[in-house]
Amino acid sequence: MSQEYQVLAGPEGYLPPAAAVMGVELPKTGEALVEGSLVSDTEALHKIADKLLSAKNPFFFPGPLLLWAWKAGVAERAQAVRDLADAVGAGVIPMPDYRPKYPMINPAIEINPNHPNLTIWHNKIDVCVFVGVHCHYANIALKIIRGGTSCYTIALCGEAGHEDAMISLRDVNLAKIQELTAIVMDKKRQIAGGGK
Amino acid sequence: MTKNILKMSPAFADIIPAEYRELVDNGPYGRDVGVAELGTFKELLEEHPLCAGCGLALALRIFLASLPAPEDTIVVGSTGCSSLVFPQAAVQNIHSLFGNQNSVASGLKRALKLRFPDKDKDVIVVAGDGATADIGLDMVMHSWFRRENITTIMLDNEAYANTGGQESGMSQQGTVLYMAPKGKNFPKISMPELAREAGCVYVAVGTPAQPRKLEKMIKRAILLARHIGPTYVQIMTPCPTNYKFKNNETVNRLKGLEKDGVFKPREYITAEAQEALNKLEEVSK
Amino acid sequence: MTTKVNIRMSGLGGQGVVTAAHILGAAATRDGLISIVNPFFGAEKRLAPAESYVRISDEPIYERGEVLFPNIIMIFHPHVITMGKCYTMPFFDGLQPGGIMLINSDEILPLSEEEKSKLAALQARIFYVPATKVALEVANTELSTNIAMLGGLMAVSPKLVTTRAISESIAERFGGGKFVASATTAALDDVVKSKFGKLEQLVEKNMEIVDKGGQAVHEFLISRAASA
Amino acid sequence: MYVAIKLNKEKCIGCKMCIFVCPEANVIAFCPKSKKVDVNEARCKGCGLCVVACPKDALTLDNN
Amino acid sequence: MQKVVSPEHLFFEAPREQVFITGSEAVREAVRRANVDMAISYPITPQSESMHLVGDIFKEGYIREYFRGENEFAVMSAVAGASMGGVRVFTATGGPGTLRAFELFSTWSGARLPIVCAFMTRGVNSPLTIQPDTIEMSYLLDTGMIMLHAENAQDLYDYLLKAFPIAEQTEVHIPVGVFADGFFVTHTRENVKVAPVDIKLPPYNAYSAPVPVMDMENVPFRQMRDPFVMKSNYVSYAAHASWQQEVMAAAERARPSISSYLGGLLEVENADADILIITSGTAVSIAREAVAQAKQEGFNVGLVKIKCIRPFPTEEIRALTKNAKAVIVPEFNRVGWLAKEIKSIIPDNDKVIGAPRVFGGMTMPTQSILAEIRRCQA
Repeated sequence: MSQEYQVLAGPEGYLPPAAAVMGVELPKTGEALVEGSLVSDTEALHKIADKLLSAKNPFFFPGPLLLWAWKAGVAERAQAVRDLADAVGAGVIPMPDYRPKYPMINPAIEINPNHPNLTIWHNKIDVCVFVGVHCHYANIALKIIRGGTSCYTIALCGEAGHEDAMISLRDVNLAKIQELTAIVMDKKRQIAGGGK
Repeated sequence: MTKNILKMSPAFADIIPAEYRELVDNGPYGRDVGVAELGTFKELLEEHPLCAGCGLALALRIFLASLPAPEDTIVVGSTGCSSLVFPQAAVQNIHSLFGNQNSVASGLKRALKLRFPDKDKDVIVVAGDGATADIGLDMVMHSWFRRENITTIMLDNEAYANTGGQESGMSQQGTVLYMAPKGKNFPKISMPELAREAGCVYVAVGTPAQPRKLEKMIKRAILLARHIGPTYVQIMTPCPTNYKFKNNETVNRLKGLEKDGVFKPREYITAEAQEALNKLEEVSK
Repeated sequence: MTTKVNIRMSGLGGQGVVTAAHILGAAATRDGLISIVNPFFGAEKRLAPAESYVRISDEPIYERGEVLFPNIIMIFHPHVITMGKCYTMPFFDGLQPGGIMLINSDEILPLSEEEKSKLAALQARIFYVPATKVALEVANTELSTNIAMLGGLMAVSPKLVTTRAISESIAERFGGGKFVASATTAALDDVVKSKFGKLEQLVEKNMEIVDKGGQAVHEFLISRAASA
Repeated sequence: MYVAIKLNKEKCIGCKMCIFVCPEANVIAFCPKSKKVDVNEARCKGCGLCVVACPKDALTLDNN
Repeated sequence: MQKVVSPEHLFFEAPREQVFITGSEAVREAVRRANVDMAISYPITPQSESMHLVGDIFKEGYIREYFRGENEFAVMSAVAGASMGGVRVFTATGGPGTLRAFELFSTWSGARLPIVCAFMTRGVNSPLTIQPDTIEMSYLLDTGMIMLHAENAQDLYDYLLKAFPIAEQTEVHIPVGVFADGFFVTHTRENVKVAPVDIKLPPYNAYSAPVPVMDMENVPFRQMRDPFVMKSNYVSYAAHASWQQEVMAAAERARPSISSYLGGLLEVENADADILIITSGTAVSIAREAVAQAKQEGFNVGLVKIKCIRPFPTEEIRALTKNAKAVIVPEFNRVGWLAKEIKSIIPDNDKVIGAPRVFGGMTMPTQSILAEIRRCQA
């Protein structure tokens, strides 16, 4: 059963299982997960760049850990993520907190882990990036998205990563975000250079 | 001063939704605003699901406006109507279980004392009458016996409102409610007196019909809890839904109950607390 | 070849069966043997029945809990036998063939003929030791009954542990860090310590009790007739 | 039922009594310049407590 | 006075001294080296001695805060509050105390609190008993917490100390219950090897938690732990379901660290035997004696010691039992929860024998396991 479970874009079904329960293991340092399989960090960075650049409507979802400059270094990381989004040409919608929002959210301007699908549907997002979201809430949202939408999910995690995302990087820091941006810029140049 | 948790990362400042921006720009954090200034600053509370005319909601609004340091306040709640409000309040809040709020607060307060020995982190329990006087009474009282540095606030609507209006220990004798089909057959529990006997250094009974007075009680309770000892504030918060009165009558009902002597605002202060209070209120003048 | 000895100590709460087991087990460990020691699983109360168990072997021991099949049974109080103040009935229940019984009593206890014949069939050896009397004579406290019982045990089973290990264990038990069997035992410990002056004096006195206890042991021979 | 209070600004004297009795947050705002209140009708639940409290009948609730 | 060392050093590299102590004392020695911030106690036999001793090391300065709560429900609540406040906490209970506090255990898991709690298992009423019995574990199987079952005082010391780094990993961050059979372990004195007293685990880092710590120093400032997630918010049934799945996933993510710290979720002796005894806790010790005797009698018997009950070593047990002719599951409880667990995961489960079962405080004689072995062969 292990190895076989693929973490693919949905909609997977009414209540999809947690990938971890299906045998998908988190990557070790220097590794990453792509669709449930372990790959090197570098390979995953390229995969993320490709996914983002080929997306019709990619969006970044920065969470509270990035939106608020609550400790040293956060503002810089936030800027790097914004630069990455800009390099991709992606939109940015924040997840300011995790409360079950009453009476409703405005899906045009925010995303909430309890009903992330609303924001994805409303904005017709085909590839999204979670970053700066506490792991528990990211996982909840990632499963709901995989269950009910066809959105391709990417998680840039400062901790151990997320099996429930289609691509998951771990130990993401400022340098890694900048590395990803550089790869994106590189690929864009290649596309522009080789393009018609 | 504005704490870092309230500072927007410049890179994302343009996409922060308005309600958060207003909290940062015009909220009560780190500012000397209170009940008198209501209507002129962004309140900590957003739209909540409580009934129209809810006395408890009104009390919570006043409570949140009365916090001496919302930027360092953690509220511990309990199951009940109030726990439906706190997800929409911009202070950190723990809803653990029904009745265990004062135990959770004891652990939390001691943990925060360990982690932030030089800061006053206000741990405030806000729970209903069922949670405080019935299911959680032993834990409420033991937190007082242990002299925990926490404030306990009871929102007393004299019934289990969230579950549909059952009798509670705080209901008035004779009241017909669910589970008291023939009328409640024992008197309202004397929580303020119990609190005084159990070691609270400051006890107050207040009403949102007198918001400035209530604010003063809440502020005193929170400030005294920091270093002197446990404090207790009981707030009468009528429930139009379960007591079946018109939802525009909540405040008049409060005034009527007071006039009829059914409800008596009062304060108990220990000598030690009074001395501390004199100093505190001297400084603020 | 494994030489495993299972010991059951039966007495009344406050007589020190738990402490005796601890000292014996710790002594065995000092001698390089393996030991597992545990008390009976109940709420210990003064003068209520109490038991403890010691397993000693030169190989790893995994078994734990009540000793159901003892090689040695130590009876700390005559009432265990005469009044049935014991959780294990009859008092010699589970005794293995060739097993030893060591009884604290000033006088020979009136065992029934049936009991005698069962014990004879097991080829059991019965020893008496006036342990409480010895404790009172030497240390002026009945609380040292358990130490006298250990002295008796040393006399009837001299190869079990060394005298030196016993003396070191006594020193550690009463002199070292805080001992824990149960809260009630810890409270009694303080009483014992208050009876003696310095630690050296305590150990010295206790070793004297061990000696005197050993000397006071005498075997009760079950008559052949009883087993017929 | 869909009701929200209506404010007659002419009658408002800026006493803020309505603000002190409203169980909803951020519904009635006070404008220090004009010394009158503003109402966010979208957030009003129509309980009518402010109508009762207003000394000048500046607030009304249609169905009450 | 204590130096912080890596968990690996503390567990595997530091020299160890052998001491002759009870299981309760093993708890003290584990907590002494665990860099615990706060411990909260409440008495219940056979746990009380453990928390007395933790109190002693609080007095000695090894723990920063300690108090006695008013009942187990309150203690487990206070522990939850402390954990949400971002400190490392420890407590212990057992039997009726476990049941009194029960509502909290699933709450701890759901709230992602890395609390370490020792359970000194004991029978539950009625009738009243204070004797060893593992029935409470059956009730706790589905609370979401990680469950480690110690065989003896050595295990209890090791598992408790290892429970902290297992629990506190960001991707895990759920409670760990370390279970030891009351009296059989707590009140039994035996040899235990312990690390030097002058080293301890690294401190807990609250800001690596997968959920915000409640200190108003961490974002977001509007945060409720844990809110009602109800249908008043659109599709939030899915949020609740997803949340529960995430707690299950968290336990799954603990497998690698449990494996590396404990040397596997289970331990096997003579894996290819016709007859396998599979059990946990004190019953393992009794089974060891039975296996040794059975071998002398010429039986081909193996022993599987399950160290980790949650997450359950499902795949390992499936593989191990594939060729066995019989699986004997001795247990210290009436309901046979471990036998049920094993039966539920293997295809030919009619070969699982849920016996012997001993409870009410009775000791499991080696003979009772031998009798089952002989019956299998007959």
